[in-house]
Amino acid sequence: MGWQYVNGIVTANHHIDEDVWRIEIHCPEIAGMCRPGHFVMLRSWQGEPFLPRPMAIFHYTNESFDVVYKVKGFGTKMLAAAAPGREITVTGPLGSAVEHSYLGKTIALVGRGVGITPLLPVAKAASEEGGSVISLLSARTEKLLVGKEDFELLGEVHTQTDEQQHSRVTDKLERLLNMGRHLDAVYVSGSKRLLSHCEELGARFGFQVYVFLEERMACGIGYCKGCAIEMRQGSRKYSLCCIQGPLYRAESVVVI
Amino acid sequence: MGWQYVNGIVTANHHIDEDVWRIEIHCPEIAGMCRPGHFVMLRSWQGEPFLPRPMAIFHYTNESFDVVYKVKGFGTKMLAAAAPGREITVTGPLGSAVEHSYLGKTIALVGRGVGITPLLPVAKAASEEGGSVISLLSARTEKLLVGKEDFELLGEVHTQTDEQQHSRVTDKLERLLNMGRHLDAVYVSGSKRLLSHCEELGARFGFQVYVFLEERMACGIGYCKGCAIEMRQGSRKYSLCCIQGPLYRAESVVVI
Amino acid sequence: MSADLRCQLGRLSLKNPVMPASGCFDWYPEHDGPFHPDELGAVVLKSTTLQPRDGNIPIRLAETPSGMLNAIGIPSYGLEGFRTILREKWSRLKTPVIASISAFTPEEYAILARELGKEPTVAALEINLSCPNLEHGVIPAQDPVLLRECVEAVREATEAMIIAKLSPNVTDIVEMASISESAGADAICLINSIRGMEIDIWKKKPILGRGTGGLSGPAIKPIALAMVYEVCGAVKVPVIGVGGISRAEDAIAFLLAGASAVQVGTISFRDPLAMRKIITGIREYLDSEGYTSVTDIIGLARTDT
Amino acid sequence: MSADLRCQLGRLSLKNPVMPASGCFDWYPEHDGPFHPDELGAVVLKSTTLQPRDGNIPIRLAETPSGMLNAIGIPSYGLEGFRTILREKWSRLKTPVIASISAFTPEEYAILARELGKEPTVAALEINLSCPNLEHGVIPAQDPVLLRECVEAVREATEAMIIAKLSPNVTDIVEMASISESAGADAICLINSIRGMEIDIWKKKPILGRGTGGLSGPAIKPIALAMVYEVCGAVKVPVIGVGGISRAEDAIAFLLAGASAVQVGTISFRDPLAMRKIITGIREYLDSEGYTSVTDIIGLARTDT
Ligand SMILES: Cc1cc2nc3c(=O)[nH]c(=O)nc-3n(C[C@H](O)[C@H](O)[C@H](O)COP(=O)(O)OP(=O)(O)OC[C@H]3O[C@@H](n4cnc5c(N)ncnc54)[C@H](O)[C@@H]3O)c2cc1C
Ligand SMILES: Cc1cc2nc3c(=O)[nH]c(=O)nc-3n(C[C@H](O)[C@H](O)[C@H](O)COP(=O)(O)OP(=O)(O)OC[C@H]3O[C@@H](n4cnc5c(N)ncnc54)[C@H](O)[C@@H]3O)c2cc1C
Ligand SMILES: Cc1cc2nc3c(=O)[nH]c(=O)nc-3n(C[C@H](O)[C@H](O)[C@H](O)COP(=O)(O)O)c2cc1C
Ligand SMILES: Cc1cc2nc3c(=O)[nH]c(=O)nc-3n(C[C@H](O)[C@H](O)[C@H](O)COP(=O)(O)O)c2cc1C
Ligand code: FES
Ligand code: FES
Repeated sequence: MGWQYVNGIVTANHHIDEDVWRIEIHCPEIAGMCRPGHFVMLRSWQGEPFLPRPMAIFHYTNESFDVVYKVKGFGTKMLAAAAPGREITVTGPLGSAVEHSYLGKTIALVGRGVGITPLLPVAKAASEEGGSVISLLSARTEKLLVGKEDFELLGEVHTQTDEQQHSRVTDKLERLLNMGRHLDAVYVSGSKRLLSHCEELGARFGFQVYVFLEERMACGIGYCKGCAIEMRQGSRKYSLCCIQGPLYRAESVVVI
Repeated sequence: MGWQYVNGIVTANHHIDEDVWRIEIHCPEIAGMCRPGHFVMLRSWQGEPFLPRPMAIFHYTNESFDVVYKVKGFGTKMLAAAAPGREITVTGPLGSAVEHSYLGKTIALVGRGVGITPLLPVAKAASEEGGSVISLLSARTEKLLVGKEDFELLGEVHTQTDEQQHSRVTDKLERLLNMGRHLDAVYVSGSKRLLSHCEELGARFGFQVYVFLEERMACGIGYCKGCAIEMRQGSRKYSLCCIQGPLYRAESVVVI
Repeated sequence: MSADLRCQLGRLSLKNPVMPASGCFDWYPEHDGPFHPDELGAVVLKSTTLQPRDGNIPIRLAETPSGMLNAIGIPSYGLEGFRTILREKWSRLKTPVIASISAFTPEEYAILARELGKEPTVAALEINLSCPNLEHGVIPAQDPVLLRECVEAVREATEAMIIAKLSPNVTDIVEMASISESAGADAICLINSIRGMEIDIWKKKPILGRGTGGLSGPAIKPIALAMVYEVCGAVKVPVIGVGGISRAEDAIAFLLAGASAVQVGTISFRDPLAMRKIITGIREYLDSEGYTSVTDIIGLARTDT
Repeated sequence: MSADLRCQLGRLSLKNPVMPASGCFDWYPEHDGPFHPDELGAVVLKSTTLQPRDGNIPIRLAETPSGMLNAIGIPSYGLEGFRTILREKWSRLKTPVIASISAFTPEEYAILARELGKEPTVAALEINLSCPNLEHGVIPAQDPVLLRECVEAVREATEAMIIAKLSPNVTDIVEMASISESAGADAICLINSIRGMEIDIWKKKPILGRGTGGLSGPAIKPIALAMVYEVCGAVKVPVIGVGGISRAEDAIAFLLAGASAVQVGTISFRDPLAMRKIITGIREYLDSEGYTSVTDIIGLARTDT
């Protein structure tokens, strides 16, 4: 266990669509330790901006891992400028790995946009372990349904893009549930709106809802106490997203 | 007249020897206005370090100019990393152009290392105008006698490297003067030791000694008042190197 | 139609809220750059003293992370020399000219204010109460009693608009701003540079000839912004925000915090067109956010209004 | 032979002069990184309060040019919870452990000092007199009277070594250091983070949930260095330099200015191995400059010695 702080090498960095990119980083020290739920802190530049950026792991092998990211501000702009061959510092793997048992269980994965990222490792683990997986992916465009093909290899996939009719991808989930489909858990990421809907369905149909959360991070390793997530349950008001998260039971947290 | 602040494009950036590099920058707006004595402020990076770096102009055409620089700290390290094609901000041309009249005059140019840089435009101007030029160049290595071939096209050249016997390149000047050679002025750059010798010779043989000075600069355009050169003559104790300099009469300044 | 950048700084009408910080801009008509001072909301001149001064011994500059230290020490032509330059050079501008005065005693401040307040070219006087680089080391803006004396002396000496420029090196900036206001300042300007030092570890001595200097540039922006925010909540006179502004976003943040105008210093050394870009950027922001006048956004980020 | 990094901080013997700044380091034995705390000269713990505290509402962090703002607000397990962690976790370290205490009254400081001063794991107590992020907004290190009361209360409560950690947000840091010394502090630590603010210009409100926060990181290094330089010339007790140290060169500058040891904060967030690199870099500098002990360079850049 434990995390490392090492130099990786960018091996690919492709534009997917609109403001979304996918970067592949050769970094055996960290890739080899990755588990579902993990994230990394990345910095591919010198000088400004000052802090590294937290990013979920989308895909990993023993040698390398991939991150799908949206260009928002200065840091992700610098990331998009990192050409193959460039050194990039990586701290990871970070966060609490998802250690759920999926044998014989049915789970749904509900993701929107780059929020889809952390769901793929969960889908793979569930499928490998003998669970069944329903993926519900939503994005602005077809291309931004990142990893759609990968999810398709693992089970049933429903998608929804903003280019299509305006409904929620979780409406499909609701229909399946209404038709008597059983679910043990749903993992949601990247949309507050979809989360609310899942929580409603979870309460109605009796399954656990988990959510991947994001909060500003300086360190990612529990040093700074900055990444506070407000809790609805438990003895403490806040939880550190980088240590206890980024995955939480939806009912335990306040999502802003 | 006047200066500009524009983006140039790096068209070449070669290692010369040891820690010295030569960069060529395509920048017609500024190159077209350059005169001997001018310098530029360069910044080829984003973020850190904060300030641009002052650099003498070694060579200029109507389209582009060349700078020869020594990698010292973070700024010049970034400069050495600027690949051809890269944008580079340039403020210039800066400083007081050397407007001396060289017709029928004999001048000597005494330079050491990258200090040789600002002398070449002076040599060219003098030679074009019908003056004669003796160049005395000193450096650590043969390759660091930058522009030796250019100076040779313009007149007599004497060189000295640290690899050779240990004498001063100005000893040759002294011999020429002792042999009755007439000189109207000497321009010194890059060595305090050679400057002292020239001043001594100037006093003895009756010619004017000029010196290219350097001082830390924030702006290069007379805004900050930071580049103070201490004066030995005149009504004011300090002179601004970026506006009144970088060339001074040696007798007028205190060289530290 | 594009948003209106005109604004009011007390009794001064500005065509936009952007002006250079004192000591960070100059104009050499005979060696002019790409940038004409008349583009600016106003021009603030380098501080001047009563007697001529050489300024500090070099080294006067040191680079720091996202900023720099300076120990210029206010080289000055003295009152007479300055008046000549004012009449011969600065009188040629159309935009308001704000003269900055620095002094060692309330009496000196009063003389400078009385004399310069009479100059037709001078639209307002900025009182530099906060230079960190003078030899006696006393900064009026650090001492409640001295601060009041200096501002009052200036107030009595002139009818001109006076702007008190304060130091960040104080325990309570609101106290200092309130003293300035009650002593008669028509506006408050903050912050001046912050005391700092760099050491050359190879020479084993401070880099600056004077030891310490003033820190400026983006590094200090969050400090300046917090002080401007606080002071805007405590005084009624307009506040000019200064410190580390390097992009339109920064200038906008100061306006949202409550500043009526901004001054741009150090960034002009790196990018002489920075002020022009900031003016353009403010206009673009107003347009994209649907505001018709820059005055609409002043103080919008305040929770107390 | 390589230079000796051992040094003395008052009565504490350190194997090297580098320790984390309070609140900028932690250790999770069950999720350990590449870096073991025993490599450090000492370990300074996050400040603890008498009662348990949740800490501030998010957003707690904002990035700034060459630095960051934090408004963590000292989440704390309270005295009892802290004592348990001290005994179960920190007691496992071989390097000296310095506990940091934060409080709202001199009495609270005294209770914490009395109780924690008795803990065998606690090699020294750092008194955080300067947290800029507590709800009442009062910073003892900004008030000469309160500062003296707090330090005296701690001094009376314990025989343990006490280190007074001061705030840079004061007019006269030397005064505050001298008060701390005469009130019984065995060492002075400076600086804490500097009050600052960032504004989200699209949301039109401060980024931090609490409005203002503390600025730290390379941006503030020149400010910290100037204060350390000044204080080292005015007090007899050892001074710990902190503020923006991010490379060995920075740490060396603080030692040359007169600091007996240094603390490294924010840079560890970006580079968790920074402290190790700084320790190595100090040794390389000493070797290349021909010094045999780190104590040889303390104060070398001072002009007063
Ligand atoms: C655990 C975790 C996993 C994440 N995974 C992904 C991912 O797989 N793909 C992806 O595109 N994004 C992901 N994010 C969000 C991503 O970190 C931010 O979009 C990114 O930091 C923005 O940086 P910037 O410089 O472009 O933006 P700026 O707005 O310039 O950043 C300014 C500061 O705010 C922080 N910040 C801004 N937005 C966020 C945010 N949403 N969450 C946390 N910090 C933020 C930055 O880290 C930085 O410190 C994740 C965040 C967390 C906490
Ligand atoms: C008018 C003028 C012309 C110059 N021409 C040349 C040239 O043609 N070739 C060349 O190699 N060098 C030249 N220099 C010196 C060059 O500017 C410095 O070597 C360079 O700024 C060092 O930057 P750095 O980041 O590598 O070093 P650092 O030491 O990291 O720089 C730190 C700071 O100190 C300043 N500084 C450091 N050394 C000098 C210096 N000698 N002069 C002025 N500022 C300095 C830097 O500009 C910067 O602000 C010239 C300087 C001046 C003033
Ligand atoms: C080189 C330099 C010279 C300065 N000279 C003066 C001055 O003469 N009078 C004054 O009031 N402020 C002076 N200042 C302070 C600036 O006006 C401004 O308050 C400070 O630099 C912070 O703004 P900035 O970060 O945008 O530079 C000077 C600053 C610099 C960097
Ligand atoms: C996230 C964070 C939390 C901090 N918490 C504390 C604290 O609990 N107690 C304290 O005395 N100082 C605290 N500090 C201040 C640091 O110890 C240090 O004084 C300051 O950050 C300057 O050093 P730096 O620039 O190296 O970070 C904290 C700083 C940061 C950035
Ligand atoms: S990001 Fe620093 S504690 Fe979580
Ligand atoms: S470098 Fe700014 S005035 Fe000369």
